[in-house]
Amino acid sequence: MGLEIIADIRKDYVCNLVRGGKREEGRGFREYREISVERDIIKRAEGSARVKIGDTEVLVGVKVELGEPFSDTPDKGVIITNAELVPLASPEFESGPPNENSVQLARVVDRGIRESKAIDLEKLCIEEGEKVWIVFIDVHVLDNDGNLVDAAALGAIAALLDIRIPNERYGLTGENTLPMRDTPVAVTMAEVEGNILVDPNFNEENAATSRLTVISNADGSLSGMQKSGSGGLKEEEVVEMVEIGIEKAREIREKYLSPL
Amino acid sequence: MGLEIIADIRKDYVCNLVRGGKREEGRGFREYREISVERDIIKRAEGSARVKIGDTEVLVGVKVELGEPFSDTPDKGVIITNAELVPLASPEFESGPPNENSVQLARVVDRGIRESKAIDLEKLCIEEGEKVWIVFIDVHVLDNDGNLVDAAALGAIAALLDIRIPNERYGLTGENTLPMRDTPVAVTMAEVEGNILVDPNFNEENAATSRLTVISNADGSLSGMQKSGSGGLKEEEVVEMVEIGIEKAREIREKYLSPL
Amino acid sequence: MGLEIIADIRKDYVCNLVRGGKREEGRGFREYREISVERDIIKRAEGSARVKIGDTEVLVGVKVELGEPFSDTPDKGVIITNAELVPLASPEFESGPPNENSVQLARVVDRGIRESKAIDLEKLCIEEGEKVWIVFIDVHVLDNDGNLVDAAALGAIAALLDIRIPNERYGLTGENTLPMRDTPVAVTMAEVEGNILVDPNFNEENAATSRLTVISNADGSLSGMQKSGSGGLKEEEVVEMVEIGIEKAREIREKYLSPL
Amino acid sequence: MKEGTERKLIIDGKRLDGRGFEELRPIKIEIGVLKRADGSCYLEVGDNKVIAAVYGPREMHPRHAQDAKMAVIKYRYNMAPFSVDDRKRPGPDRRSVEISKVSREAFDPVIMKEYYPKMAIEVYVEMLQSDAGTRTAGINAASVALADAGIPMTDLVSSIAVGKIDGEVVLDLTGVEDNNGEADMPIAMIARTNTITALQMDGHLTKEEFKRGLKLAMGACHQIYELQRAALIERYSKSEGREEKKRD
Amino acid sequence: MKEGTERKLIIDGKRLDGRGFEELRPIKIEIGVLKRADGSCYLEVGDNKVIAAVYGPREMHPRHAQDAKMAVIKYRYNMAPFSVDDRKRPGPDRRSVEISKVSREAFDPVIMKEYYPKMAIEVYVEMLQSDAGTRTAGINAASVALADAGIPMTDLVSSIAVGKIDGEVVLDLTGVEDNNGEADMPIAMIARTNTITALQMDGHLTKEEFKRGLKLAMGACHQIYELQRAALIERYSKSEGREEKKRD
Amino acid sequence: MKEGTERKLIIDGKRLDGRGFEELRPIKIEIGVLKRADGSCYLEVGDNKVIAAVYGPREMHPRHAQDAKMAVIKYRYNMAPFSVDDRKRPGPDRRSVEISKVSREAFDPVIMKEYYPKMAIEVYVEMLQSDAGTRTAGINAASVALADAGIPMTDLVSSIAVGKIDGEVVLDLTGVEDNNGEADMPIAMIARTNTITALQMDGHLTKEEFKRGLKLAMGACHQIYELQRAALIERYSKSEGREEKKRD
Repeated sequence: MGLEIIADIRKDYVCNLVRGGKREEGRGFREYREISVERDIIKRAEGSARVKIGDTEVLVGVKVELGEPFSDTPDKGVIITNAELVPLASPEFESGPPNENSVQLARVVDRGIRESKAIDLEKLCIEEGEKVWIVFIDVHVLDNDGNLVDAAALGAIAALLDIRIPNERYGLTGENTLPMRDTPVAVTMAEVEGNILVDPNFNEENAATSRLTVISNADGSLSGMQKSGSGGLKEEEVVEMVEIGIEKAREIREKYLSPL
Repeated sequence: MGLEIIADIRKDYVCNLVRGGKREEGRGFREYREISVERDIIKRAEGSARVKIGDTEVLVGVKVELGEPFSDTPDKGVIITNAELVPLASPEFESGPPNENSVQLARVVDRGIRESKAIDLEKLCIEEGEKVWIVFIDVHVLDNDGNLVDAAALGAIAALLDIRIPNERYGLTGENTLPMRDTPVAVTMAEVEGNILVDPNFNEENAATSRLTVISNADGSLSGMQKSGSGGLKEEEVVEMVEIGIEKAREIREKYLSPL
Repeated sequence: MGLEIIADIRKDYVCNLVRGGKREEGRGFREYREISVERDIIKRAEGSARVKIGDTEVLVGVKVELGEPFSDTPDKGVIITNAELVPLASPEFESGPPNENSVQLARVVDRGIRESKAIDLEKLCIEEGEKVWIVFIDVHVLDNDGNLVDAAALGAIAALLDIRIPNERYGLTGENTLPMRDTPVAVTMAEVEGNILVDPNFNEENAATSRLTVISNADGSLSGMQKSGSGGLKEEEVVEMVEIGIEKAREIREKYLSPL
Repeated sequence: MKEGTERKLIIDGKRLDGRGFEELRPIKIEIGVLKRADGSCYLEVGDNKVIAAVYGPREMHPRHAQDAKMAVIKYRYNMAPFSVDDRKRPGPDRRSVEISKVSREAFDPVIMKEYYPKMAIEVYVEMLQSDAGTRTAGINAASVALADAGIPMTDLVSSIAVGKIDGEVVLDLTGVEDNNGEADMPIAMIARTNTITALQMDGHLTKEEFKRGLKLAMGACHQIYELQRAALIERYSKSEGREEKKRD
Repeated sequence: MKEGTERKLIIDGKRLDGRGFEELRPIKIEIGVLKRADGSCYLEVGDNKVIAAVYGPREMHPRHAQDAKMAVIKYRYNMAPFSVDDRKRPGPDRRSVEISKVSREAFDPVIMKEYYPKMAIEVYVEMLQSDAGTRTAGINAASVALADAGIPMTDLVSSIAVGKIDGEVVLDLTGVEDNNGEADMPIAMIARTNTITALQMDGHLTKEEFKRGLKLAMGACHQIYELQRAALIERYSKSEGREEKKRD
Repeated sequence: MKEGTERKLIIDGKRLDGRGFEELRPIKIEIGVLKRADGSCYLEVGDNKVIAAVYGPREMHPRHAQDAKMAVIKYRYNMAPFSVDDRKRPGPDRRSVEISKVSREAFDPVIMKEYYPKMAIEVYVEMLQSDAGTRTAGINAASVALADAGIPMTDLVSSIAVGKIDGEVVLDLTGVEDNNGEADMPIAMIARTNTITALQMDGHLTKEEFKRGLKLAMGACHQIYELQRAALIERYSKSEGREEKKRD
C-alpha cells in the first residue's frame, strides 16, 4: 500500500514536470540519457556488450552453438533471443519463468535483428537440413531504470558486431567472422501529458499512458514497431514518433555502432 | 460463498424434479438432449467434428503427423488424445496445465478409440521402428453444459471417420484414407435420487451422487467403462446402466455415425 | 502455530538432555541408532536396498538403461541420482518438484558414489559417443526420523553392490556384473549445545545449529563433505568431526557392506 | 516475413484470392453463441475461425493480484492444436503470451475498469482455424463479446492488419501472403475517435509505406466497426424477448 | 490390452502362475509400519509391493481449497521410479493423475468428511514394485492405513480387478496376463453393503462376460475385506499395550 | 573432479597462470554499482565476474512463508546463459539450487534476522563470467552487498576454495585446474571469529590433506576479509556526501 502511494506521488511529480516543459535530470523531451556501450567484455561468449542508458544497465551475451535447423528453413541458421528480468535488477522483478514483460522484451529485440536481416542466416548453414549455427542472444538486465528495450536492442546488435563463429570448438574450418548486414536500432518514446518523451526513465514509464518503440535500419526504413501501455495514440502522434524514432536511431547508430 | 448457495439451490431443484419423475427441459430419464454432429469443419485438421448435445459444445480436431513409434510397438502408429478444458467454456475452468478432470476426459475418450481397435494401428506404420503416423486427437471444449465425455467421444470418432492421411505433405505415396474398424460410442448416466438419468446436464451432474460412462462397440460389446463421482452404485444399477448404455449407443451410432 | 510450539518444546527437551550428557533412546553421543540393510528386494530394479537407521527408512532402487553419453565424456557411462521426499514419509514433505532439500540429498549421495570412483564408468561404455549404460540411482524416502543422508548413501552403495547389467533386455552380450571399486560411506554429525552427536534423529536435527556430513572411502580418504544448517563450526570441531566420520564409516562398512 | 518473394502474390493487379489491394476478406459475426459465458462471439474472417468469451466482472483470483482501485483485465489468446498446419502443442507459448498482452492493452482505454475495483474481467479467445490475422480477428470478436457481456465500455475496439506483398501495401493479409510477403502491421483502433490502441509492425516498410498503410488500416477499422455495430444491433433487436424472460 | 494373444496364458486349465480362474494372488498385510505417518499399511499382492500412509485430519493447504462444510480428501498414487521395468520418471503422469482421482472417489462414500470441516485427510500410496493390479492394491492398503490413522469411516473399502485372458474371465491379473490379455476391470467396493465405489474397464468384454466378471470381482472383495479386518484385529489386539502407553 | 590428470597443472613449482600454491587470484571489488537495488557489489576474482544485489528488509511473499519471529533470507545464485562455455539454459538447475542453499546458510549466523520478523532479506547473485570458484566469489560479493544495503550483521562473511592438483593442495582453483584436478573444497568463514559457516568438499583428499587445505583456506579468508573491509571503508569515506544528501 505504501508503495502504491509513493508510485502515485512519483507519477504526479513527473507529470507536473512535463506540463512545465521539463524532465527529471534536466533533459529535453527529445533527448536520450547518457549512453555507453562496452563491447566484447565476456570471455565465454562469442559476442557481448554492456549498454548503459543513464542508470539502466543491460548485458547482452551471444553464444553460437551447433544444432539442427528448423524443418521449414533447412538451409538457414537459427536465432534464439531470450531476456531474463532477474530479480537483481529491479524490486519489481520476480524469480520464475519468463512473464509477459520479459517475453515481449525478447520478442521485440528479436524482431529488430530478424526483420532487418542484419544476420545473413544462410551463411550460418553448414549442412542443409542437418547442421546449422544457432545464435543465442541472451539479454541479462542488471539495473532497470526504464527503457529496457532500447538498451537491450542496442546491446544485441553491438554484441553481434564482433561475433566469432567457434569453428575450432567443433573441429570445423571456415570464416570465423560474420559481417552484419544492417544495424537496426530501437527508439522508444512515451506519451506523458500529451507530450512525446524520448527514452523514458522508470518514473516516466510509470507516468506514461503509452509507449511506442520504433526500430529502424541504416537506410531509414522500418523493421519493427511495438506499442505498449494502456493508453491510445492518434495517427499524427504515431507518425511523429516514427519520424523521431528514425532520426534518433540514425544518431545512435553513428555514435555507437560505427565499425560497420 | 454466494455461488455455493446458488449451487445448492440448483441441486435441490434438480432433485425435486427427479423425485417427481421429471427433468429440466421436460426430458425423460432415458432421453438425450438434442444432438448435432457437423463433420470436417476445420481446414487445417486432417479430420474434425463439432458436436452439440443440448448446450454442451465440443470441437474435436485430428492432426496426423509423421513421427517415431513407441519402442514396445515398433510396427504400429500412435494415438495421442488430449483434452483442453479452456476457461472460455465454463466459469469453473481455469487456465493452466491439465488437471484431473481434463486428464480423465482425455483418457476415457482415448480408451474407447484404443480398446475398440477402431483404428488399425498397423496401417499407420510406414517403416518399422522408424516412421509411423501419429494421430493427435485434440478435444477442445467450447461450452460446458454437462456430459462432456459423450460429446467428446462422439466428436472423436466422428472426426476420425473422414481422416485423411497427409502423405503428400511428407512426400509419401499411399492410401490417404483410413477406414475405421469400429465406432465406439460413450453413453454416460448419472444417479440422482436413486434414478438413472441418461446424458446428465451440468445441473444434474452436480446433483448426482455418481456417474457411469459405458463405451460400447458396433457389435454391442464393451470397450470401456468409467465410474466417477463420490457415491456408490449397486450391482443391479451397474448392470442396468450397462444395458441402457449399449442400447443408447446403438441409437446414436445409427443416427450420427452412418457412413460406416 | 500449535506445531511451532511443539517444535520448540521438543528442541528444548533435546537440548536439556544433551546438556546432561544424554540423548533420546539412551544413546551415546558417538552412537548410531540400530541399522539394518536388506539388499535385492525389488525385482524390477537392477539393484536395490532398504536401509533402516532407527525409525528412518529409505528404499534405494537402481535401474540400468541404455542411452547416450554426455558429449564431454563420450567413453563413459552416466550416473543419475535422484531423491524423492514423497509426502508419505514425513508430515513436512509436500508433493511437487524437487525442492532444495531433496536436491541436496540427491547431490550429496551422488557425490560420494561419483568422487570415490566406486563405479568404473569406463566399463559402462558400449560404443564410444553413442551408447553407454545409464545408472539411475533413485532414493525413495519412506519414513523420515532424521539423518536421511546416511541412510540414502548407505542404501545407494548397498544397492550398487549387486547391480546386474541388463544386457539381455537390449540383445547385448557381456559381463552382467559390475564390481564396485570402493564403498563410500556417509556419516553425519550434528552440533547440539556444543556437542557433536553422531546420527542425529529428527528431533536432534531440529535442535542442532549445524550438521556436517563426511563421506569417506575404504582407505580412509575423503570423497565428499557437506555442511548444512544455520550455525557455524570451529576448525577444531570440523577436524574432530572428520576423524569421527572416517572411523564410524569404517565400522559401518565392515558390518553392512562386507561382500566387497 | 520470409525473404523469398519469388512467389508472385499479385497477378494482373489482383491478389491470389481475387481481392483488390484495399479489400477486406469477408467477415461473419455471430453473437451469444455460448451458454455458460457471460458474453460470446463467433467470428470468421476469410479462413480464420475464432470464438471469444467474456466472464465477469467477477472476483479476481489470486487475491494478491487484485487492484483496489479498478478491475483487472485478463486476456488469453489461445490457438487450438488443430488450428494450424503443424499441430500446436497445447498451452501458452511466447507468441501467444505477447499477443495476449498487446490485445489486452488494446482494450485498456475503453473498458471502464474503475467501476469494478478488486474484480476481474476475463476475455478468452480461441483460434479454431487460422489463416493470418488471428490476433486482429480475436480483438474484433472480443470486442463484441465484451459488449454482449454488458461490460461498460466507452466504445468498441476494431482491428485489422495491413502488409506489404510484391512491393505493394495491401489490406488484411492471408496466410500465403503473410508467409511470402515483406511486412505485416496489425493495429487496433477506437473507430469513433480514431484512437490507436494497438500497433505492431514487423518486416520492411519505408516511412512512406508505413504512413500509407496506417491510413489504409484505420479506414478498414471503420468498416469493421460498422459490421460489429450491425451485428450487435441485430442481436439486440432479436433478443429483446429473451432479455425480458431473463429479467423475470 | 494388447492385440496379440498368441502367448498362451492358460495351459491345461491353469494360469501361468498355477492359479485357477477365480483365485486371488497371495496377500500380505502389515499395519503401522511407518513412524511419522498417522496411519500406515504395507501390502503385498503377488509381486506387487505397496505402502500407504495417511496424514490428518490436519489443516488444509492451500486455504482457498478448503471446504467449509467438510474435510477434503487428497489421494496421491505414485510409482517409485524403480517399480517398473522401464524406469519411470519421477512425478505424476496422466495415468497416476487419473488413478489418484478414481481411488479418492472410491473412499468418498465411507469417510465421514463432515466431521472435519476445513481440514484435509491425506492418503499417500507408493508403489514399490508392480505387477498389475497396483491401483487396487493401493486402495486396499489405503483402506487399512485410514483405519490405522483412526479416520472415522462407515466401513472399509476393498478392491480387486477381473480380466479376460485367452477368452476366459479370470480374477486378479498378473502383469504378463494384463499385457497379453483382452480386458481388465478394476473395482472397489464396500463389502458389507455390496456398494461399488470405483469401476473402470478397458479392453473387450461382452455384456455377459461383464456381468460374470462383476460378480466374480464382488465376491473377491469379500475375501479381501476379511483379510483387511483380520489384519486390523490382529494389530489392534497386539498394540493394546502400546495404545495405553500413548494415552498417558 | 575428472579422473585424467595427464594434463600437467604444475610446471616448475608454479601453476599454469604463474601463481604459487598458496596464492589467490587478483580480486577487484566495486560497491553500490546498481541504482535500483538497496545494496550491490560487483566483484572479479581472476576471470570470474559476479554481481550481487540485496533487497530488503521488505515484506515477505508469499505470506504463508513468513516467519513470525525473524526475517527470512532468500538467496538466489544464478548463472547468466553466456557465462560458461556451453550456453546454460536460463533458470535454476539442481546445481544452482544446492549452491543457493549452502550460500544462504553461510549468512545465517551473521544476519540479525530477529530484528525483522515477517520480512524478507533477499540476496541475488548473478554470475556474468565464470572460471571456477563462482560460489565463493558470489558469497564474497553478497557479503559486501549486504553491508552496502545496511543489513545489520555481526560480521562479514568471506569465502574461498582450496583444491588438489597434481597431488598438491593449492588455493583458489581456476577452471582448468578444477576440471583436471583431484579435489575441490569451498568454505565460507566469519574471519574475525574463525567460524566456518559453509563447507563442501568433493574429490579425493587424505585426512592430512584435508587439514592442510582447511588451514590454507581459513588463512585466505582473512586476506579476503581485509579486501572486503578496505572496499567498504573506501566506499564509505567517498560516499559520505551522498549519504548526507540522502538523509535530507
